[in-house]
Amino acid sequence: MSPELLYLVVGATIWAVGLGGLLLVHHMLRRVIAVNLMGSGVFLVLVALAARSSPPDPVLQALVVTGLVVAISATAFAVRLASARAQHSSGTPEVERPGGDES
Amino acid sequence: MSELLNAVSWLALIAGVAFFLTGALGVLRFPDLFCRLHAVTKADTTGFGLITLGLLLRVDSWPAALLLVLVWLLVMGSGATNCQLLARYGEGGHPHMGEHKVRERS
Amino acid sequence: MNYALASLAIPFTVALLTLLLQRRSEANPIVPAITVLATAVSLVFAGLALETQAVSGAVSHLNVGGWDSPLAIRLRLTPLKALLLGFVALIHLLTGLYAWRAKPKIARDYWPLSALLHTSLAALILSADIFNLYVTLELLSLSAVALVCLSGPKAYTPALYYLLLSLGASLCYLMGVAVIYGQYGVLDMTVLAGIMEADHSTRFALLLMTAGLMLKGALWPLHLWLPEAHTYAPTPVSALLSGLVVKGPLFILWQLWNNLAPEALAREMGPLFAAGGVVALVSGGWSAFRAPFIKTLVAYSTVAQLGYALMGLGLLLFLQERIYAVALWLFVLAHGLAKVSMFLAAGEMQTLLGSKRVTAMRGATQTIPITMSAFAIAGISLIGMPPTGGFLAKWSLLEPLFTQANHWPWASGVLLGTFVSAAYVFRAIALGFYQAPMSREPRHFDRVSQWLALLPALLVGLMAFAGQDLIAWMAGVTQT
Amino acid sequence: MVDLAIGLILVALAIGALLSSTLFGSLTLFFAFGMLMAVAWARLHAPDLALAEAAIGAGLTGALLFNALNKSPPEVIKERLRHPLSVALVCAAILALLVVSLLPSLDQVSPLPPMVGPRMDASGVDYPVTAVLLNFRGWDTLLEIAVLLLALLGVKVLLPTHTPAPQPWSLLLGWSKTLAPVIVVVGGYLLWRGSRGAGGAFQAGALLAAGAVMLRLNHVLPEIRWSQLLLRISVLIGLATFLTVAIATASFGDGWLTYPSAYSKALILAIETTATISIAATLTLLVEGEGDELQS
Repeated sequence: MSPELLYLVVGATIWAVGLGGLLLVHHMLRRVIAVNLMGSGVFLVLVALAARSSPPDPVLQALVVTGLVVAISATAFAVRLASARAQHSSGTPEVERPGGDES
Repeated sequence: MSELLNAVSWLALIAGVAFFLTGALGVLRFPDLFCRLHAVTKADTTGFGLITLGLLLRVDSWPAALLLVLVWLLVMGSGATNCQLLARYGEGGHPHMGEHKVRERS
Repeated sequence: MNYALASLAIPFTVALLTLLLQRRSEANPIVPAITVLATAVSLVFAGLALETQAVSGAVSHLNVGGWDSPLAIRLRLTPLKALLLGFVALIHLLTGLYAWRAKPKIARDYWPLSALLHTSLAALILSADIFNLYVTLELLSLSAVALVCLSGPKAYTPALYYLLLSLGASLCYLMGVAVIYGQYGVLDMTVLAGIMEADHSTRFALLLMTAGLMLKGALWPLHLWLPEAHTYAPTPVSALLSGLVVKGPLFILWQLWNNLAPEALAREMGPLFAAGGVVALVSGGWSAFRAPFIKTLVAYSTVAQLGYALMGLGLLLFLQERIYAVALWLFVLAHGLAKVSMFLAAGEMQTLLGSKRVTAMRGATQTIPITMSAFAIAGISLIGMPPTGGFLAKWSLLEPLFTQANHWPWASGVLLGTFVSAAYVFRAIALGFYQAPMSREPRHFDRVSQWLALLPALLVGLMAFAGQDLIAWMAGVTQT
Repeated sequence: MVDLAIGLILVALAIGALLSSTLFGSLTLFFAFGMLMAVAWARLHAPDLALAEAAIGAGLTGALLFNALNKSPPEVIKERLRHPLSVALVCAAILALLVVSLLPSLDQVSPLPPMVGPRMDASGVDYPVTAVLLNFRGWDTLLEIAVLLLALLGVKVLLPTHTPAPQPWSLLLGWSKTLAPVIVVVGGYLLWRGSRGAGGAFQAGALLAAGAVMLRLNHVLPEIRWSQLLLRISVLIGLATFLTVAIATASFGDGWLTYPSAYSKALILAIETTATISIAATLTLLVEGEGDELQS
């Protein structure tokens, strides 16, 4: 049970948990958390792959640093949009309309 | 000589972990916010101090030791401030602190 | 290649410039002027790039940073990519001109955002590195969501759904990239195309990437976010969204399955795409037919029309004949122009007739003839009636199907789609020929913005006159 | 053994963050998830990422989410999750397929890492990750700073949301004032160390942003408005420098983003410092930007 394999499986699990959460959960902030979890899952898989070679693969680590900054900017925008929506739309409760939005 | 140092550092590390465990236990068991804060801050800070001491005995270069001490100072400072902050704003100040959950019909 | 990079860099620098420029008053036209000018110049450079590429027919590569190939990011310029760069610049020019003249003053933040949208599309088209495509996809969806938010709080809910779903989709795409990198250790598309085999992990990775791209491109099963986002967005933004933003992921999907995926996998995937296309045509058309508001009708028609693109892609993969690639890209061009004109016309109608509902179009031919003709010509092109570009695309899709007898189900699918799109377009156009309700106060409308709404429709009409040699030229362009 | 423990706790925190009964609970669990993630990166010999995750993932995301929790109305209706079993089954199936397709890649070796070694001296920096970030794959980094800017533009478009800022408390004021110089020094050190070891523009920028957010929360930060030219320049300077370098190398040099070997170290340093400034400014405005700080 090499550490890479373990973190690979853990990363895939967190990604799947995030995907399930994105489809299941109602509250907007929890959905943002779900998307963040998916991001962390993918990055964990990438870095587990990077740890295969003895000096860890710098290309993959650079990709994940790039991914992290993309994740923070997207999350920041989503969170600010969610709170702007909560404050400015006429106080609709935090459950989305029956129109549904999932695929 | 290094044998003794090794033993002492192991001792310090184990004590530190024990303190952390008691702190965690305190958070779970104590009834209200102030007791929990008390448990967390006291136990964890001492635990952290012991662990840093244990690591200091093992570290070989001076800059690493200085870094460790800097880390320890910063954690001590931020731990204490956070505790005071939580105590001040935690109790009545915040609707979201978990105690004031709006009645949810599930 | 330098022309293409110039066509990318100009809107980028102008976006930064307009952000830096702080204007005193709301109305002064420096920023719109600079942005529209920059789009025009970038269109010229894209035309030059197309001219050099199409003439030499060669594919030019550029390893960014001068490092050798699998390590560096490779930018690739084929005649088709140059054509798409020109198409993106043209659509931005048309919507920019309209946004500048539009009566409900567009917010000031529209200009830097639309320039950055233009940049992200150009970067997406040029790149040939699967991780770099992830970053450009993020750039694309963030700028699209920011543009949707321009029209105030009513657009926040659809924008938030759009953002969250497209973030989830990009992360599905990224997981596919992770699996492929794990398997082959290379991110460069041209290198990957050579060493990819049809084993199960490659298939799963490609499926993950396809799911992500289909959701971002609002292709049939994953399109639910599109109608609301496009309806609540300001008019020029919905034109950009429908005309361009959904085409970016479609382009990557085409590259993925056409150049990258091994033959066996592509042949497997073909019928799925084609079937999805037919269902998109019918279900999108049906919801467009029932839509009460003009903009929702046009948005659902986007979902429907993307069914054609999906069919073109599916048949290309399934039957491996070049003509379907021509049909696919002719369709993308014709649909882009027609959709932009239709959305601009719909926006004009909303402001001029004062109501969002389709029934308000009653007697539109008498009250606002130019906008109505723009809507009508664009509608005809969407259906695929002869004198428009839409017909060229549909004809190059249908003609090979007619020649082989055993493809009758696909041909009937296309005809069914034509029937449904005719239904929802004529439903709206017919209302225009009723007797206009009498109104006392004189109505004077701003002619210029109506003509600007008509301009893309005329361009689609012009495509028809190029006819056969346009198809032949496109066959050469989509060679690689 | 340690990795197994970290992995299990990570998955438990992830599930807890999604399904916990109160919103506050899920945010705290997610915050803990971020901290533990930083430990996981350290375990996987990725010091750069541990730094970035601690500063960005745990720090700024936590501040963002708790800030949003302030503004959003308490969670009123908590409907039963929609047909949870079927979605859970689908995700479990996808997970199984994913793990199965990931397994064979464990014994594959990627040709890229051995390529990085010999090119290090021509790259102008000594640390491979920074070399890849700013030289071998510089185009990714440029677009990614543009993504950051775009997020800020998106937030600028939104209507301002007024946050009930509590009165700053003397202890907090004192502590943040003593902490600020330490953060600036550590940030500068991280930036400089980027060319030789773990660190770089993003980690330094995120740290500085965290410091600025703390100062702004205590109203210590001077009044900043988007109409001030200095703020706009500090937000745009990173991207503008990178883009001018790209255009200059394309028109005068020998290719898009091909640094002339004599100046590559100086160019990379210039790009990294300006990127740090703009990342710090953008992240601060993203997390804490309010009203007229954003509206032009």
